[in-house]
Amino acid sequence: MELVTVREDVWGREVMLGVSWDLLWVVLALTGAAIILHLLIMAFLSKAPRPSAEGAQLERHAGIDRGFHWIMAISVFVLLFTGVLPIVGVNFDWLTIHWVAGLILTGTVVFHVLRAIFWQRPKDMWVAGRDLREPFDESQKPGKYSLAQKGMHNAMTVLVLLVIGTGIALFAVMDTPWWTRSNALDEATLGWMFMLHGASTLGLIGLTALHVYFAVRPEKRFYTRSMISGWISEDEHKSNHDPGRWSPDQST
Amino acid sequence: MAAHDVMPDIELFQPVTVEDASTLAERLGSRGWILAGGQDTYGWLKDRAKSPRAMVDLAAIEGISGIEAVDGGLRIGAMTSLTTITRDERIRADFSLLASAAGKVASPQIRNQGTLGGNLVQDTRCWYYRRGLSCYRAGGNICYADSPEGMNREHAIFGASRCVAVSPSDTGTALVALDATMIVQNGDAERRIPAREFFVGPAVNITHMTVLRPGDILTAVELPERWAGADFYFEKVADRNVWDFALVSIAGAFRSEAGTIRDARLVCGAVECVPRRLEAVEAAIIGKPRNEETGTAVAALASRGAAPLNFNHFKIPLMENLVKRALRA
Amino acid sequence: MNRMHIGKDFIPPDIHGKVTGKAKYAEDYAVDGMVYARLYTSPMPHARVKNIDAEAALAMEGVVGILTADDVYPTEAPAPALLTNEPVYVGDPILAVAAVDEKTAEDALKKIRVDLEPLPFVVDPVDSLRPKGASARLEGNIYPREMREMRWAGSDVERFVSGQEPTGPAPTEWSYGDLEAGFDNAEVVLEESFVTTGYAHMSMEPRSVLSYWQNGKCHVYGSTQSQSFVVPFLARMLGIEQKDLVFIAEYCGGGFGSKISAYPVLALPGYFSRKIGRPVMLRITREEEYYVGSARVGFQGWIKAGFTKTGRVSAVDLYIVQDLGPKQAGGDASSAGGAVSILYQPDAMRLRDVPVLTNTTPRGPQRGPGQNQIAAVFEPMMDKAAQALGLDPLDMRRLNAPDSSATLNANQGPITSAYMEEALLKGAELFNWSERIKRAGQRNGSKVTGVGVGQGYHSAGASGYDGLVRLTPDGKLHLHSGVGNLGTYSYASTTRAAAELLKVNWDNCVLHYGNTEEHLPWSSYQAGSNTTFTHTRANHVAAEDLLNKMKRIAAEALGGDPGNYDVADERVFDTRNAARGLTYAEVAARAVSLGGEYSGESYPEDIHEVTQRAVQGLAGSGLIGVGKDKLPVRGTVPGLTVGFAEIELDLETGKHEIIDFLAVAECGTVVHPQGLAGQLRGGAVWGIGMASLERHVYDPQNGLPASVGYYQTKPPSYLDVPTSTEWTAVDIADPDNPVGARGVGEPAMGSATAAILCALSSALGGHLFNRTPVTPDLIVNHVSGQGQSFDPMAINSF
Amino acid sequence: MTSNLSRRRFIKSVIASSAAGASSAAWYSASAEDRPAGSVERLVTLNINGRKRPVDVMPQETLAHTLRYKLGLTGTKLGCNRGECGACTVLVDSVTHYACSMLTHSVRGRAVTTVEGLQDSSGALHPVQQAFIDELAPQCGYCTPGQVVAAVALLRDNPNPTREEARQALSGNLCRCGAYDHYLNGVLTAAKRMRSMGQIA
Repeated sequence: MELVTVREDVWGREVMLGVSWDLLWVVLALTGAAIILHLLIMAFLSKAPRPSAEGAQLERHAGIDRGFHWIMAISVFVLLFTGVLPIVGVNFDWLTIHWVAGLILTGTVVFHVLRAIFWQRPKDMWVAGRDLREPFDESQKPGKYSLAQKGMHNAMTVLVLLVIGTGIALFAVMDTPWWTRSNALDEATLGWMFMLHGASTLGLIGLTALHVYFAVRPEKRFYTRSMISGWISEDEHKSNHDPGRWSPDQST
Repeated sequence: MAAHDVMPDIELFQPVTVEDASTLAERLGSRGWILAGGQDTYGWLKDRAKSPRAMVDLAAIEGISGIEAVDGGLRIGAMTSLTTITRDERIRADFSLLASAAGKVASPQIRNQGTLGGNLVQDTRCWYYRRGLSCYRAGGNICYADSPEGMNREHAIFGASRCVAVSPSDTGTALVALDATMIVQNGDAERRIPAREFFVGPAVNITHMTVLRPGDILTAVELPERWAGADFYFEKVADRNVWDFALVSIAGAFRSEAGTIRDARLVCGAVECVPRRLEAVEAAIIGKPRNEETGTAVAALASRGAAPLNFNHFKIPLMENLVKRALRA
Repeated sequence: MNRMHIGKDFIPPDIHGKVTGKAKYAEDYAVDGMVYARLYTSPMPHARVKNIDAEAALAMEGVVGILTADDVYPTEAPAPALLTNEPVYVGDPILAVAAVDEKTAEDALKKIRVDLEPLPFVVDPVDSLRPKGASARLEGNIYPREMREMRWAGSDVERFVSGQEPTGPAPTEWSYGDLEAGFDNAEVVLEESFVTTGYAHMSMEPRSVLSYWQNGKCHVYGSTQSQSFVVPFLARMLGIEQKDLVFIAEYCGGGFGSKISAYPVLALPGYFSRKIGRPVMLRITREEEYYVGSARVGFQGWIKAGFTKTGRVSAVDLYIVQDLGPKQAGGDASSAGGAVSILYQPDAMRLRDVPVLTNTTPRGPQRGPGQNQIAAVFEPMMDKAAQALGLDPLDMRRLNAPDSSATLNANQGPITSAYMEEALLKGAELFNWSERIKRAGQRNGSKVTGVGVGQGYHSAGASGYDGLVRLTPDGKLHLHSGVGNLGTYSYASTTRAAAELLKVNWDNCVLHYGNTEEHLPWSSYQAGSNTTFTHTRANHVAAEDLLNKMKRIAAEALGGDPGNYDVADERVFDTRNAARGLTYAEVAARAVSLGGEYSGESYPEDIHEVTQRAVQGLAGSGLIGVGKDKLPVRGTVPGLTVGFAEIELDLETGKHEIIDFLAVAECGTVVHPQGLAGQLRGGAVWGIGMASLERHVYDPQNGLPASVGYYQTKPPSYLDVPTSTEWTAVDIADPDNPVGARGVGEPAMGSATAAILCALSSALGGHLFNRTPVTPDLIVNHVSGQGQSFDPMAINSF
Repeated sequence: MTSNLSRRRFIKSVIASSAAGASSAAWYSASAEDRPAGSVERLVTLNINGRKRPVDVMPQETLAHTLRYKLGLTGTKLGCNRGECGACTVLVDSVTHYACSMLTHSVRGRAVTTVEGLQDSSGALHPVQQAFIDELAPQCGYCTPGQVVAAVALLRDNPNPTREEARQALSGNLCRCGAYDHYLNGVLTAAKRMRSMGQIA
């Protein structure tokens, strides 16, 4: 099975067409396997007592960030479905929805990046040396974000930036209300764009699946709640985080 | 590269039942090719621009050719030759629109061999695509025709979505105007698809011009009574009067009462990837007499929303003129 | 004058095979052990072959071998190459592969890897002339008889594309008379820019070729317009002596200028067969015929013409950028100038010509090369001038019509004879011009009537070629014709000049043609409408030689002076006593016994080596009449035609219908009425194609051709031409031809193109598109008042 | 046959074919003993010009290919091999078809007439052929066999065609020389002669 599909250009030379969509099934299989594996492991591990949600509520996510997260989540899902369904044979008028959602995603991402750099602490997401000890050392508790969360976030960041970047480049070969398509990109470059766009899409499919899986896991569900209502309880904070590295205020 | 010309190795099946044909086609999937009259097939194969592994020839199947009356309308087998259609008394009497359209297809020999089904499902004539280039329609990710200096005189002015190819079928235009129903069989299951939904544009499916999928066999077309014996108009404007595809064609069906139009269909060919119904015009002429004035008054509605390419903005006045003529006649 | 053959119809010997399907064209032959070649053609408009990997292909079962540029004769740009390592257009043959059947050969082509390096390319001459324009070939971008680089200043290009008087330098130029004075004397001065797209010949028979080697001789079955004329060139291509070439071209499925002499692929199977030791059949496909089959030279130009108060053409300033395609071509511009100089007899004229190479189909002569393009441009201008001067378009042409005192070209040389006014008047009467012209512009619903008259010219005759006739003891007159069988039947009709002089019944004539082994004399090329004039002369000369020899033989046998003898009823007899004489059979028998020059053991030195070989081959078989045409000819031999057209143009669809068409020939004495009718009507069909149908489209972004098949190039069909086409001829003898004949094949097209374009213009109130073809979209755009979608001077876009 | 049965046979044949490798011929032999519903035999007997002609026909073979290269009937010309010129026009059950654009396997059991089959048993020319000679209809002659066949078909349908009807009937035959007028004259001449012959008989 090829990783990329190849075709002939206008002069019969071989050029890359894009990622091979057979990989879609590989990605889905691998993700599924990973989830099943994790389910099994967790089933055998002795369950630690779950921290109570009672008590004071500490702010984890400001409303504006939660808003951003959910807008981004929706647009990513819209993009994945409008992009992938036609490939697997579900035909509908997808392109406009796809690029509009893409613009929304781009906007929110830009907003988030600016906010993270100037109004938040980007180093919250920085993977420091001691973070790496988390998996092996019970006593090693994370600051605001666990190593897994940082990993997920940073991987997402890379893929989203990649898919957005290539997506924007591909606007050149599309008719939009603002301009008509041109052949600015030669066929080889176009192939690269589609390959990267497709590859990052495949990555996002896997990561999104895992992200959703963890979001609904019982021991992590309070994080999901915090992404909806903003707060975690003192108990949850104490048992999952190192107050020395992260001490949130009481949420109002 | 070569100017290929001989038929490549390909398997041939000549089943005698639709079920077998459907089964074969489904099994073969993208490696299969349904063969009707073959007039759009052999070029693809000889050019090696498409390389299926097997042809499923429908010619030997009984019951999917010929014309029969069905409750006020007609049922025309998909394998009925275009010549038969142009000559059939019932069609000429009640649905002369289809006879006229079929009579304008290609050349006498092609009409003798070519079938209604084949004419409906034939592929587009975009010369870049026909050359075998891997454009959007061929599964690639580029359109050569809709490019800054693309030679796109014959291409679409409506409904383009990355691909700008147009529907080449003369009979398709007529059948949409006649509110025909396509009868499609898959295995033992039968689907009835309105002509208008039978054709799909690039926005929805950029590699296929119809809703047919592997295993689908177009077995017949039904003409409903609704338009039987109505007033019709068909005109095809092409560079040549033989062996040519429409630059723009128009099919009109009109029901008039007391000198005014009660119901109407106007459909243009070769302006979009599918036969284009001119609903705005249809709506505007209801209750008006079918004459020069009406035509002049509504013609502009026909081309509203047109997005011409480098070399085809002549299609705008041309289709407006054809609307005038359809209403004048 | 009461004639036996000239001016009468007859049944040419090859026609039976045509209607029964027994006629064998090159691809209809098959020989034992024959293998099939297929071509690998360039996917790029201009490239360099870096590597060819044919291993996988050669390893295939049934593949016999490949032929590349390294296996064939080398060529120097821009000469057409047989196979090339520098393809210069999409479709340029790079290599050929041979296999036991065509399918295997095509399968093999798919397995051959040709590594190509793209090079700069251009499909529009003007783009090549731009300051940073690309050159179609590494050696340069223009070809004024030698390859050079030439660019215009940006301002020159802008002026040209905006239709103003060109300021860009033109490498070739000729002129005569005082141009300024000419324009000063003019009442009306018109300036027009124009484009005539050069489109493919697309003969019905693709130029398939079969070759094999036998006893050291190369046998070639090909499709060419000419027969003997091909031999020296093909032998040179194959690198063999003429005597070692057996060339069979008994039938030719159409040429129209694209198969005049030996073209590269004609030699390909010969090379391939020599390399692999098997007979090789190369079947050319329709698409390949488009690629290697040649096309007309395209014109982008500007013209300024002055017309006096009375309607005389006082001065013409003509500037032409020629689209030569990527290879040798380009006589068209000066031919166009020549046509203007004779048809309108301007007091002063200048021609400037910029022959530019493009990476499009190779060009070559096509029916009236140059003359017919300019007919499409100048004739509508005549109408525009007539309108400005308030003259009738026909009178306008009569005023300028060439007669026998006419002169032409830069040197203002003389002509043999011309009766153009007679032609115009005869046509006008038959066509009822004075009534019809009143209908021009009449509206009937969405339709408008258009009426037009057009003129055509082509030089139509040469001299200095050989004739060869032979009388055999069975009393048969053998007519050896080196003329090719291109469909005009001139290979046969011209021999009738010999039968005429010798007063031999057609039933007693045996024709030899179409095969070098038939012992054929040296002949002119079957092109330029020249065969009728040239070979009635050559046959007459040979017949005269035979006649004199007969008289001498008779005098010797029966006494008296040869001058006393004459011929009748296939007898040579003493005019003083008709009873004393010999039958042709007896004369032939005596010639055989006499030997020497009588039976061809000896022959004049001045005959061509091809004819000498033919005579050697026939020596001893009868009485030989042979000779080189040294008859006087006082100047250029004009072939002239007039076309009259009435059309109905539908302003809403842009489509027009030709209601009536009349063609008038002014080609001296009519030799073969049916044949002439065929040429005039066929010319009309070609004229219709050029005026309104035939397309030649290239994508400037990638150099790909859009029109490679018939349904894309759009030659006229039955339903695109009038239901019937009328014709007539002036039929006044030309003094420099023994039977009074001149040629006419080519102008018949130009006059038709012109007549139809003039009719379209008259239907549109005098609007000139100054472009061919005028397709429905041009008309719809014009009528609807919206601009045309193409750049005004763009070529290869229609 | 029931579609289930045939479907099962089809599955077998697919297995056989994939085992048999790429070549179509191989697929054939492999699937020959248990072929899928409707797959065709290669050895067929054709009815050409009234004669039975046994011939080995590949599945993809066009009629023009069989006629020209297997039966030596080279009167049927290949002008374009795309159904765009008419030089390969033949009659199949008295109807004109482009031999380049139909499969030989689709004329099994049908009567094929080529230009070679138009002369009568004595070898006398068909009236259309004779008229084309008398009118000097052909020029280069390459399209002529197709024009002859199309004209013969027309006169069988319509012994007394108008010039316009003849023009329509022959419109699927291109003539690059532009001899259309002469062919139409020939058709009308032939029609007249055939009618008078008919009256005599």
